[in-house]
Amino acid sequence: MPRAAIIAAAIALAAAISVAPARAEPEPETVGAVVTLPESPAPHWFWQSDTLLKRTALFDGDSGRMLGTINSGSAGVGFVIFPVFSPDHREIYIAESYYSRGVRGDRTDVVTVYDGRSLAPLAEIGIPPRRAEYFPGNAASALSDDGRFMAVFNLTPLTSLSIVDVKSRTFTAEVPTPGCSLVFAAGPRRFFMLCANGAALTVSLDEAGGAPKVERTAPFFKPIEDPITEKAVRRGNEWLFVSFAGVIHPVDVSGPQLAFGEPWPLLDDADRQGNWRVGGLQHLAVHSASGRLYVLMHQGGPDTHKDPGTEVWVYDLANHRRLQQLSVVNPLVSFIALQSAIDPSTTSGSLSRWALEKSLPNPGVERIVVTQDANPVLLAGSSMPPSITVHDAMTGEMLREISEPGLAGTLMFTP
Amino acid sequence: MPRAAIIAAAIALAAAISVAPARAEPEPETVGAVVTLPESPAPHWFWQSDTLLKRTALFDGDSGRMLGTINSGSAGVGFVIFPVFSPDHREIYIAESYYSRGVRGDRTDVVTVYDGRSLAPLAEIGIPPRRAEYFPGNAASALSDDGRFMAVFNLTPLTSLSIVDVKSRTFTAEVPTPGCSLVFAAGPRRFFMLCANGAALTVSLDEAGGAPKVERTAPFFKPIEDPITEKAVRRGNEWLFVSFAGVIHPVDVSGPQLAFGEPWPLLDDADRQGNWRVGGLQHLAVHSASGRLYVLMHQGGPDTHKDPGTEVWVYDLANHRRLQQLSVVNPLVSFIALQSAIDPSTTSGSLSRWALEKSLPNPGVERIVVTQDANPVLLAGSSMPPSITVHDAMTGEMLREISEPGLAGTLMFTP
Amino acid sequence: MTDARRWIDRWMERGARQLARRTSRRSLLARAGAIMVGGMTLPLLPVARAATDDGRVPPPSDDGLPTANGDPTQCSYWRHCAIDGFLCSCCGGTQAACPPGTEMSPVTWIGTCRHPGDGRDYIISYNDCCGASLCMRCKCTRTEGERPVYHTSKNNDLLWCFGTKSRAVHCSVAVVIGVATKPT
Amino acid sequence: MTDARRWIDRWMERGARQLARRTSRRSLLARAGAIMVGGMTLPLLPVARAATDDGRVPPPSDDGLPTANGDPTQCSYWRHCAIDGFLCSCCGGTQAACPPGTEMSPVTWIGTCRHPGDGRDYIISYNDCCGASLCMRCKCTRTEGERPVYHTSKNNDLLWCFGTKSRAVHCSVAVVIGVATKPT
Repeated sequence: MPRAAIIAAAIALAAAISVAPARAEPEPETVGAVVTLPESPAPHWFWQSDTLLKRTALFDGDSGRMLGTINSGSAGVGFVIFPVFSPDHREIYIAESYYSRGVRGDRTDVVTVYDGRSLAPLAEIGIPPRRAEYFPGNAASALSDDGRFMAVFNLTPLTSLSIVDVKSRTFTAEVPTPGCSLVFAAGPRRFFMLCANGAALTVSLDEAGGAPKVERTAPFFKPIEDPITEKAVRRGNEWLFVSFAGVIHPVDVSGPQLAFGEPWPLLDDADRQGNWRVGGLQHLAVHSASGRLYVLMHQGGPDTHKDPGTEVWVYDLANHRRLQQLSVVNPLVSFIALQSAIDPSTTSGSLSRWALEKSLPNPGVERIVVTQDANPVLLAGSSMPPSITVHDAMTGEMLREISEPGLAGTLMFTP
Repeated sequence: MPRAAIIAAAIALAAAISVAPARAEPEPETVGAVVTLPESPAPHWFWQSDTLLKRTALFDGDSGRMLGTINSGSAGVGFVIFPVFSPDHREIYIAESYYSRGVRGDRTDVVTVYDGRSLAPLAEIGIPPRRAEYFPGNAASALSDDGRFMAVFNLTPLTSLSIVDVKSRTFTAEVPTPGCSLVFAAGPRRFFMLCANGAALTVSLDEAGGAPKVERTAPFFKPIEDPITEKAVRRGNEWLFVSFAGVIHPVDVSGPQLAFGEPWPLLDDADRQGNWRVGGLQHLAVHSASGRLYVLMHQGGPDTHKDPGTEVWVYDLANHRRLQQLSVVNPLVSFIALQSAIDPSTTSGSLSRWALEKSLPNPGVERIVVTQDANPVLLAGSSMPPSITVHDAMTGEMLREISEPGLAGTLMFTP
Repeated sequence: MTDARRWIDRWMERGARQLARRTSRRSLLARAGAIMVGGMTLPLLPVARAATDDGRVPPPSDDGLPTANGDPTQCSYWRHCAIDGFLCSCCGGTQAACPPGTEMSPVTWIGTCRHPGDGRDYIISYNDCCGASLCMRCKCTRTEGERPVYHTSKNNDLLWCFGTKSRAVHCSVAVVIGVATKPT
Repeated sequence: MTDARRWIDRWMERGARQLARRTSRRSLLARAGAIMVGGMTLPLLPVARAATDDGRVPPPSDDGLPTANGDPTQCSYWRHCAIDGFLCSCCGGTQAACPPGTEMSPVTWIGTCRHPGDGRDYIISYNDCCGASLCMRCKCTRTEGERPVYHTSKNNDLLWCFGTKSRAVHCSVAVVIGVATKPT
């Protein structure tokens, strides 16, 4: 990103934040000043969790700046760093695990409540030390649609949900969920999970977050033939899952029972001929207002469902038509260019950039996310090398690159 | 390192370790097998601590293999990972710091006793939560020459030493050491420290590790004009310190009082003309038997005392003559070559290696250490990019490179 | 589909047998087994009975294999066909033993890999070595036959450090625990 | 030598003054001051008295400076002449303010840097922002006038998170706290 942009951003931010020193007419500085974030997030803010740095970091897609971090978990446990955001943006809830001696000793699991503006911990709610540990941790926690109850997925390998009332700051129940895993929000008092036989399990709570009612649906996907991934996205009352073979399975959570929509394919015969497959660690993104679905695609054999994607295919959810095929920026090039401070605005810079593009194979990106405003940006991320590129979500054009986004990016979130 | 070497090493190791599966006539394998290290370390074993991975890792300089790791500290605290080794190699002692919630909560400082063969924790000894935190942490702990008492350097910014009896597993005393920092062993019941006015402070203990006697020597170096670094090495009863200007200050710890030897310069006028300076994070190494002193050198201006070194200069301690000037392997080239699996034994491999050498500037290395056997190896390490190269300590010839040595190497140690 | 079913069935049985034999944590495993069944439409042999039978086979010799699939420090090593983690062979262990200071998890995920030498399919137990932070050497992610988290026994995203003192995962081994006989 | 002495002397006094004024931890600082003196051959003004005097000056304007030494996200920014750490300007803070969720340490190390605009030497207080793990962006190590750990007040190896709830260091700021007048 050109330095000018950073400075502009710095000034822009300076206006927004409480303690920024006025740059034009400097006045004496004081030791102790700490930045506070504005009341509500800017449209292009996003978070990225990092398994190695044990944190989730807030970035501004417009300036490329990192705005703050929240630490979670200790070196040995707490792989899954999955922040959920209160609807009013006042609070952030994160399920965390700690050992008293880093990788050993006594284990403690908690849900920590963080202030949305100061990012400081406000409260800590103890939960059973049974949180599921998996990578990268999609669908590990969920907040009920009214923002009151948080569900945390446990696996020991027995599976269950821990329910927390984030308003009263209390742990209300642990719900055994035999054979079913992960957790998705499905109304003010309901969550659902995916089961190994292709069914869904709904968990309904009473007003106090207790008396859990557990119901198993009929199977709605084929777990052996063509399993769906847990890397789903939600648009309004509809969750969208994708299968290994690229079939979308919609799940409507508006009614008293889950309603399973007609599955539809992302791929035609030509695509399948070309061995195009869905892959990556966070391979679906949706822009609710425009009804655009973004899918991370690569060319590979069967069972390459974790392979990074070299293209993002965009679909219109209204008619299931493919609108665009966007190729992703080579994260290796982005990484090297930023590290060696190659300035694409100069002739030599654009030349060496071009040379890098030509010489380095594109390993692809692992995750995508889209912001929900009227002029959304598409964020594409890679862990090795660490890279995040910001794109116009409508045209796919790259707007900027974010340098040093972390060491081991796992999941991205929009507040 | 060529794969053949690894396999050879694997077989070699298989012979050494208890549970290695015989490769020639396979027999049924069992779940649960864990490798145990041999009674005593091999001559070219060394440890490297890593601030980001919160561990110290054992490597074999002959095979390039990593043999095991010990975790220490939590994400927020415990920067200094400084293992000390019992003379009989049975135990390893590490001062560690932990927070109950990673980067926050209650702090606990301990000395943990690890088994030299299983690397498992044997005991934990509580110490005051005042350990000094600094980077990379040279001279942070010391073990008395008889292996009984461990001293841990505290800074809050008040300075003191915590004394631990590692045999009885007890904390025996905290000794205030006003104005003096760091810690070096100086006999069975004595340690010394460096003071801001250029003096040394000796701390003597009774048989129980208590009743500390604290004495301040006369200044032996000029802290403002030409300060010495804390990155000293020990040969027998003599500690060797080097100053910013490259003057060696010997300190003899054999007598009842510390004896300060005649300082002698590493640099002649020509060297100074060429702006050669001592630099890096671990810039001295010594091979006791041959009396060879290794110094990490770079060309730079005043106050570049932390700049990485591009050459290792070797001196004969008998006559203070410079024996060799070895240039270090470019860590960037080593990193890229290993990551992209460039095999120098092939024509194309050696060609691309040559191309990398020519095209990439050498950032230099940050640390060196030498083994103490009759055929010693010199280890040269860099953090960014992570790299360790193994050299014949007599000729400087590179014997092998160690891939993926960690993320943020800080200090290297020989057991 | 039916075939696939039978495969899964067979793997899970063998997996359960091995696990039962290798660990004293019967109760944990009984429950684990039960839970896996909970979500499946097929029964799993009672762990107690399975534990009495012995199906151990020696691993095939890797002598003479090319480096690519004969070197346990390579991601392409034949046993690694469904591994996801850091290879213990690069972390102070071997393809079948944990590094010093770690503890092998008795619970595991199961895969089947073909040996390039004798062409037979072997059942591989991918056990995690636990009690230390990530090894960060020789990362290897292979997903042949791998299934999402809800299909627990076939998933390699999970940290499989269960029934160990610490849940911290360091690296993964690939232990040969049986031969997969073709469906008749 | 004598000159240098006087410089140190002056910096330390000013440093102590600022610190005293900026913090309520008088006792801690008194001891800190004492300790620094402990090893030095020169006296330090009693913190209590120092605290009554006010030497605050506005920082010089960076307008019109080239990016190299006018951009706080650059290691080469003029205030960073003796910094060692991650630049808070890259971590959600500014050159003088900590990022959200962190706490600025009241204790600090002191350097002096020349402003390329007005050519004057300013006294810079390098405070650590504490309570989060390493920022890992914009690492910057500059050692002009820096001294080893035993010379505590001039050392930047130390994590300067003292008197804060957590000793975890995240990034470092460079606050202008005074002007260094040339020795007369």
